[in-house]
Amino acid sequence: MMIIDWLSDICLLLGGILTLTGAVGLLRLPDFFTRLHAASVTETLAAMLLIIGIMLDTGLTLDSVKLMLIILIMIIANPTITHALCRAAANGGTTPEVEQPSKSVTQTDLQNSSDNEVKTETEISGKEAK
Amino acid sequence: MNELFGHFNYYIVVILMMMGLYIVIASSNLVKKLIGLSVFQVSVFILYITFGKVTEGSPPILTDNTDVYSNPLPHVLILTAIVVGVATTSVGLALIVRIQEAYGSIDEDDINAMDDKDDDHLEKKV
Amino acid sequence: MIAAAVVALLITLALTLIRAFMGPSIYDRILAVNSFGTKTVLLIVVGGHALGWFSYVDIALMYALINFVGTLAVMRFFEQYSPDGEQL
Amino acid sequence: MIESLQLLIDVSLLAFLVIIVFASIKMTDLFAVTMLFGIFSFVSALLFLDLDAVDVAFTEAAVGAGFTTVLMLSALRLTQPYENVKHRHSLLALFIVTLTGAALFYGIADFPAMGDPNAPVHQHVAPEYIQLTQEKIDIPNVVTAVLASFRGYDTFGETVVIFSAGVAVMLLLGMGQVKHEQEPEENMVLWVVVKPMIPLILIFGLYVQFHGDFGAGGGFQAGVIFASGFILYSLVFGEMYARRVMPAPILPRLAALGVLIYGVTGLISLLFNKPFLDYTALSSNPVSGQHLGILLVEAGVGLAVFSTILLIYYSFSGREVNHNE
Repeated sequence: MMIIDWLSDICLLLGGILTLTGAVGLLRLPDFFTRLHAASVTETLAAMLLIIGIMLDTGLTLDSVKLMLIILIMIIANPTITHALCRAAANGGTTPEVEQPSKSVTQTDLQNSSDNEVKTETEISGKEAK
Repeated sequence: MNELFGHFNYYIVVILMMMGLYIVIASSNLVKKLIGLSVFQVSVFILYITFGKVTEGSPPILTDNTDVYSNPLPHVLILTAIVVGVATTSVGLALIVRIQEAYGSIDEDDINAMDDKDDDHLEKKV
Repeated sequence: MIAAAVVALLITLALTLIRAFMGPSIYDRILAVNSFGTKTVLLIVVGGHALGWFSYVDIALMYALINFVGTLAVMRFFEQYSPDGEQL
Repeated sequence: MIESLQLLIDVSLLAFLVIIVFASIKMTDLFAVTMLFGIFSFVSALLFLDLDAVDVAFTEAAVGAGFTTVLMLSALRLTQPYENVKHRHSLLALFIVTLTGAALFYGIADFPAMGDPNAPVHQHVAPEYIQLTQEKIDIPNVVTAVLASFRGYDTFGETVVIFSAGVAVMLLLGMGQVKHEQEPEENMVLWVVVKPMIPLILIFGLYVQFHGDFGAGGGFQAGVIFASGFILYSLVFGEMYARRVMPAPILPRLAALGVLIYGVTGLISLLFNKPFLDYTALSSNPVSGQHLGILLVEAGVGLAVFSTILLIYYSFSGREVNHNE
């Protein structure tokens, strides 16, 4: 009994932290696609964790079966919406906002000009990760 | 704590209601007016439901656990009012669509200007 | 811990709302609205369990379905409109 | 603990509502305003849930957040999605609004505090309804009992209003036709995901319809949920197919049938020398008569609401964009 309570608390805590992270990402990240990424990835996992936390607390009743159904719907619906939204945005002319290659080439030129192709790519991905 | 917030809901309801009224009066776009009207409507719903709330009461669905229930009557009134509200909103939107097709605009000032122009034409002819 | 989760969800709702207001493009707004709907479902589940709301699971289930339909509808209508409304 | 959590949710939701409306006053992009209004409905439905009004929350979420958004968007498709900011009469409006608001604020001071069990509202008919529901009708959901039995006459009026609103929209806009080029693009992911979702929504609608005696739900909510299943189908697979499944000309007839079921249920009791809509006439046992009456009436309401909502949707979405400059 104790273990189940603990598990439920851990799930709720993790879920709460994840939703907050997702919301901060949604608010702070620079362009639409990164925001979409931040929101959708955390959303699905946070939803699962929070609802599983509640399920552990309710025990095996009709309610927990319905909660299972909600998880199922969310697991299917959220990525679908993300996909459709991403596609609609790409079709509608929104392009990912990456740093222009020319700009980073000049930066790498100052340091080392031998393999700027590779450097540009790593630098872009590094900027994205921040 | 509860004494402090005893009238909080009512004050917010009035603020919402007045914001809805402001949209209805200030905006000349007909769709926006309708949205303002809907905001007004929802604030009235919240007012009614707040009336129906009883402290430590449970929803008006009979169980063996409790004897204190919130008032079911406002719930009934508002439940039907919501559906009727959306039906009337749709009639309003249909009228707006017809206005758009007839005048080419859904801006009240533009429409009034066009009407005045037509009236002037008629008077000149007479 | 449930109270902490409720507070976290309320803060999340507020942050999502800010994105819905700012959202430079219409897609940002759609994303924020959909995300807001999902968080609402979670708030109903967590808050409903904490406060003992009656039959909160049914309502959460319906919210999840309606949110899906609503977001798809917004995208569909925007798709239909976009040839004319470039500025959006 | 629980009290303060409830208060926290209440206060923050109300704050959200005010912020949303304030933001939408300033926006000129009507698409964005419509979406904000969808959020507004979601939040107010949550608030209803927090204030113990389960059935109302159900209805507001299905109607306000789901259908109203679809309706407003399809109206925007036929009109312009922008507001002209130049045409605003802010000062006059501000004056009127401040004056009215001040008067209302003054009036509110006399209201009993929220949740006061001794407030006048709770003294008159509500205790009787709860008492009589236990004694005479014997179903757990008092809201359904009051809606369908005690105030059945009222609800009949509401159903007729909804029906006539549907007819009015049909007369104004016609039932619409669908052109082939309007169909949505092929999107396999959406098709695969939505296909199993639609029967789920329809079954859930039926559950809400028939579970209304015991928990939250009833004809009004079920009708809207059922209609949104069809709306989802037409959004994803194309309205041509939706119209093949549920042809538009049938819908006004179905709506009329729903109102008719309600009316005839009332008339039957007249035949047995009982007042209109007195369901005790329907069976030898008064309590089971009430059960049967509520079931029939809710079915009538569900049918009428479903077909009216779908009819309104068809009328808007099937109309051609026709800008007469």
